[in-house]
Amino acid sequence: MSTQFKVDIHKTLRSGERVFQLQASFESSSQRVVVYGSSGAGKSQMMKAVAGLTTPDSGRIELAGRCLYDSAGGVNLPAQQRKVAYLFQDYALFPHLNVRQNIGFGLQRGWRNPLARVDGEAIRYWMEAFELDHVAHQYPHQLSGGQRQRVALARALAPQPAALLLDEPFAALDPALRDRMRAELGALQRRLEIPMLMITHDPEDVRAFGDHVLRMENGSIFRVEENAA
Amino acid sequence: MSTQFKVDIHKTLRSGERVFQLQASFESSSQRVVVYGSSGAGKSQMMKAVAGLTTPDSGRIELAGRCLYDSAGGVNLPAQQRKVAYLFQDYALFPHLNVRQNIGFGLQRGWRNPLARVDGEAIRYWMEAFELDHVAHQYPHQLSGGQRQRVALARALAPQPAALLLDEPFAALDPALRDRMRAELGALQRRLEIPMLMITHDPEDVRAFGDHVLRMENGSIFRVEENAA
Amino acid sequence: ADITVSAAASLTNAFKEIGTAFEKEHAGDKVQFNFAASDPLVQQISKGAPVDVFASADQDAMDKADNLKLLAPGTRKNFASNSLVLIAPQGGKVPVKSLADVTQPAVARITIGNPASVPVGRYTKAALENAKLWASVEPKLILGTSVRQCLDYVARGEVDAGFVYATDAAIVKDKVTVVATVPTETPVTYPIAVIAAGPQAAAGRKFADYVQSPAGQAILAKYGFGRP
Amino acid sequence: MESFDPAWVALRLSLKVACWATLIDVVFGVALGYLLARKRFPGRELLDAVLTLPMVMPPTVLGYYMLVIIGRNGIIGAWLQQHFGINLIFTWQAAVIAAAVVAFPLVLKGARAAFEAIDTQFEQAARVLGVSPFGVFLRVTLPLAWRGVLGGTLLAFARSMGEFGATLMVAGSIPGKTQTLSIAVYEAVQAGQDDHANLLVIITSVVCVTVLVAANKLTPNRNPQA
Amino acid sequence: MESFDPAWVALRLSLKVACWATLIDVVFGVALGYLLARKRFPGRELLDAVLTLPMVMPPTVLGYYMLVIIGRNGIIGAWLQQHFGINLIFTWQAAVIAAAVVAFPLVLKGARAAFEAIDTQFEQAARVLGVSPFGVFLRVTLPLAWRGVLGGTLLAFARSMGEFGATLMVAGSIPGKTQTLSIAVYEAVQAGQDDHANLLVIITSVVCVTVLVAANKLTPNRNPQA
Ligand SMILES: Nc1ncnc2c1ncn2[C@@H]1O[C@H](COP(=O)(O)OP(=O)(O)OP(=O)(O)O)[C@@H](O)[C@H]1O
Ligand SMILES: Nc1ncnc2c1ncn2[C@@H]1O[C@H](COP(=O)(O)OP(=O)(O)OP(=O)(O)O)[C@@H](O)[C@H]1O
Ligand code: MOO
Ligand SMILES: [Mg+2]
Ligand SMILES: [Mg+2]
Repeated sequence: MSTQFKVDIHKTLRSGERVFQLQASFESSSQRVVVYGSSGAGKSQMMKAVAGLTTPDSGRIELAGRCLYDSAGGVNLPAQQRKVAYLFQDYALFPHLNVRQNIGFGLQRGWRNPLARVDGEAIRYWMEAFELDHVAHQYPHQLSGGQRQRVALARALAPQPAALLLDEPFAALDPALRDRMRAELGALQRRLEIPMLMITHDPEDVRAFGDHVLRMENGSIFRVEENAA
Repeated sequence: MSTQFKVDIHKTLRSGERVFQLQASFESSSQRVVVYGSSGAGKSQMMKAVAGLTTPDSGRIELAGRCLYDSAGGVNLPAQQRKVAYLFQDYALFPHLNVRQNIGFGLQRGWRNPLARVDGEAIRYWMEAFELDHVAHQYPHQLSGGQRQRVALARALAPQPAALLLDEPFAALDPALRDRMRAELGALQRRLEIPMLMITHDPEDVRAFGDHVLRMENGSIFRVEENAA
Repeated sequence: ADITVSAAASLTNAFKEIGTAFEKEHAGDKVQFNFAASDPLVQQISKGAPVDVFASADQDAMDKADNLKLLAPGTRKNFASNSLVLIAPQGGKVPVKSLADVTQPAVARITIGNPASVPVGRYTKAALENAKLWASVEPKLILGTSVRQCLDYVARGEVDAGFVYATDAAIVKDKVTVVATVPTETPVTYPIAVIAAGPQAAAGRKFADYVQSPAGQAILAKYGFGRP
Repeated sequence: MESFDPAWVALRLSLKVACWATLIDVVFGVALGYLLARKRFPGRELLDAVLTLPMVMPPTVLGYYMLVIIGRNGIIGAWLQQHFGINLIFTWQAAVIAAAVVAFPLVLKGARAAFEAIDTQFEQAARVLGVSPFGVFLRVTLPLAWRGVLGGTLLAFARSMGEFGATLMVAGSIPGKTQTLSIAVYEAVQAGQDDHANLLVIITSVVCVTVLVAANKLTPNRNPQA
Repeated sequence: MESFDPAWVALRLSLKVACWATLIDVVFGVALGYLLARKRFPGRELLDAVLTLPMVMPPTVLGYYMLVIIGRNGIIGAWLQQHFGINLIFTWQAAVIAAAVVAFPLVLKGARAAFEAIDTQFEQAARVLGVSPFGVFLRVTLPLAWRGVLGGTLLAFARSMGEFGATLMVAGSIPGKTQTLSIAVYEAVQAGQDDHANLLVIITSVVCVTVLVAANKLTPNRNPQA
């Protein structure tokens, strides 16, 4: 298989006197890459850079052959053109929209939000797959932690993205639900055949999705284990 | 040991047509009680009622012999008098205060917030125990997910509470850090000898803290397993 | 003593100079002026404003004060007169040569003070009615809430003609032309009176007298006011 | 009541002027408020302060300067006259301009504060979902800032209804044409017609309270966290 | 420049009046804004609308009614006179009252919108930590609402500096005693002293822009999420 991920970025984060150096560099021909590493290692920051939510100081990002960012070449695709599904570690659900509307948000182009009773195949599909039917019209502040996480995941996956960037996607779920969602996500990825980068602390996730496993420590990618792909 | 927890509450949550019935009832003489159960089962809602953040429709809550709420007797202690450490599932860190100030928040009485350079034994202790020294002056939006969770936990524990109510306290942490923090928390609980109620999806947590294990399903406490205490 | 004088806005420039002259002659006395339109001045005094002397731009306002029993008996005197003039912008496109010209269709907009609330408007309305011009002028009117507003409109060429006091026209000699002096039925006279409840009524009397003295009259004349 | 009919005409005029002025202010106030809240550029706070100046000036003085600008011989006024044959002075459109200028800072400040209070993470989430910048603004930013923008808008509406100093100067006070309700109130008070003034004040109050209450009730809090 | 000295006196008076008026408005505006944002009671929106009415009234008219109330024979005026021998008319304190009344809705609306935008979860977190309700307000609610409150406060300050209609009515226009800068500007325009008026306008603008810029710069965004 061709190169799926090619990331080599550098960014300095400053806060007062503290300096955090993000220096992430890896390449992979696996479509399923898992990142783990201790808290504060820079996993989320790296993923934000891939999604286009922060701009690195320098470097290059390539996803499935598409160049998203290249400081040398002056390329910096805006986030809305990168077509990635990004699952925020803290969900970032739209507080003014209900579950349906949140899931349908990326499906609707233009200047209007989906209506409160919005419907459609994709919305129905994801609500069922992630067991959200009964909370369809609830607002984020009326959801449990795990429900929020599932809505955020459904919202990210619904618009048929070209890549998946998932920041601890199952952290708030109970083990049984985790299993079911893992299966669902795995099937989706195989169906779409798109690259997937997942941050996780769960060994089960590593087992299920870690064709290629990265460990991040202190801003750098430390060890790379290529599993049997 | 005497009764540590005595909870028997009822509350109806409505959102449009959907009705969620919380009907949580359990009693325990263990100081360490763990609650697990599927997403949306009502675990967080029950814990919020114990902390005094929501008021049940009816029932009674007793913690280590103190009556916090009794609809029949007209007792409803306000949250600030319940002296519990409450860890919010989504942290609720004060966005306008840095890590030091967040941890010191409950230590300082009166009408002023701790200064940005606030110091003190308790703050130092918790920053070290939870490995937060290097981010001491950073604001919540400058923290990683796991750092946020640790700050929230430190903030809850610092004021020497009379009970611990922890909603998935280690969900965002890597396994190694989880282990260290579990040890720290376990030691604290033993030192203070206070009741602790923990919501978790992690079997390790159940093993470490589940002297008494509750399973919650669909608003009710379903099964009660009393481990060897 | 500190004497507080409430005076009609059109007296502003003249009274400020009289005040300075008065203070020079009466060491120890200070004059504080409160300028506004005449009617609000009466309202303020009737609601307890600590005023010693009231100078109004027309008899109506002073009558109101009199009816409210605000005046010290016997102190009301006319101290100056003014005349109503028709003015036009200098170099205006529409030539206004005489009072009769205001009926011409080319003269599309005429400004006067609002007769309901501005003394100069009352004089104008009466004068135009007298001259049988009111009916043809009325549809063209732009009503100002102060004589100064009317003056501005004319000076900036926003209107083709306007009616103001001669003293006002004198302020902007370079921008407006005085077309005609308009005869008024009742003469435009300014009354002054001492306020009965004024905290410095005695000193107020001195000031009222000074306004009517030759020195005061000379200053008023300088600003275009006539003798009462 | 004989004074009722002209009051009705003045009220309709006032509402027309206030609605137009508010509309103009919302368009520009929201756009500039967003700019001030989100873009960093030199002179940002200076621009904010300068745009607040209409609040600081006595309206009459503002009206005087507006006369200088949009009057028949004013910079813009002369140009409009020459090229389009438009004369703004003494028209209801001039009243709209006056009210819009005076009330502008209200929308601006309300919008800026509201935009600043939004967590930018929601906008980021919308961008990754492929929504264009303007779509993000309309679908996420504006709804979340809604209460603050509404507060400023209602203030601007109220201020426009109450404006008379600047309006009087540029629009004159022509009954039935440019005499708004607040000018009528002002003149009634000036003329000592207390009964008439009281009647007009009551009309103004009832109408404005109704509009303000309705606006608040019809636009619920769209940021339902409480 | 001979006109500079009195202008200096008027400026100092204006600043004094505006500061006091703003202070009063902040205290009451923040308290009532909080009430309107957080407590549900019948007539809530009505109260909000009624408190916005000072915006809707022409200031002169407002001044007239204030004269009626705090005048010697007015309800409050008579009481003050009788018990304390205080006569407010023509004092700078009257100017403060006038400015405070006119500018009040600005702080109220700004504060209400800001309080409504806050996620109540932060207040809950503070309560569980044992902080008293008033402590929660001072340590969490107010800092998070800060930008909105500040926006309203700056508007109120600006409006107070610019107030002249109501002020003229209750405080008069006595140079050195109650003649504020904006009244002086107004009178200069009325008296046709355009040069003097321009000078005063420039002074007003420079001072206000300085104050507004300084206030914005000195109070950084305390809700640093961007
Ligand atoms: N805006 C910022 N300014 C300065 N430092 C920041 C900022 N945001 C994050 N950091 C720091 O960057 C480091 C990496 O953060 P990141 O969120 O990528 O960690 P992570 O690997 O995702 O950790 P976790 O597993 O806890 O979520 C952290 O130490 C954090 O304190
Ligand atoms: N404000 C509300 N209004 C209506 N329903 C609500 C509200 N808040 C929560 N709920 C519902 O109550 C149920 C219980 O929520 P709770 O947060 O207690 O779940 P939980 O057991 O903590 O789940 P998780 O493990 O996902 O955090 C959920 O189904 C949720 O949709
Ligand atoms: O009292 Mo005046 O000066 O005609 O308005
Ligand atoms: Mg992270
Ligand atoms: Mg929960």
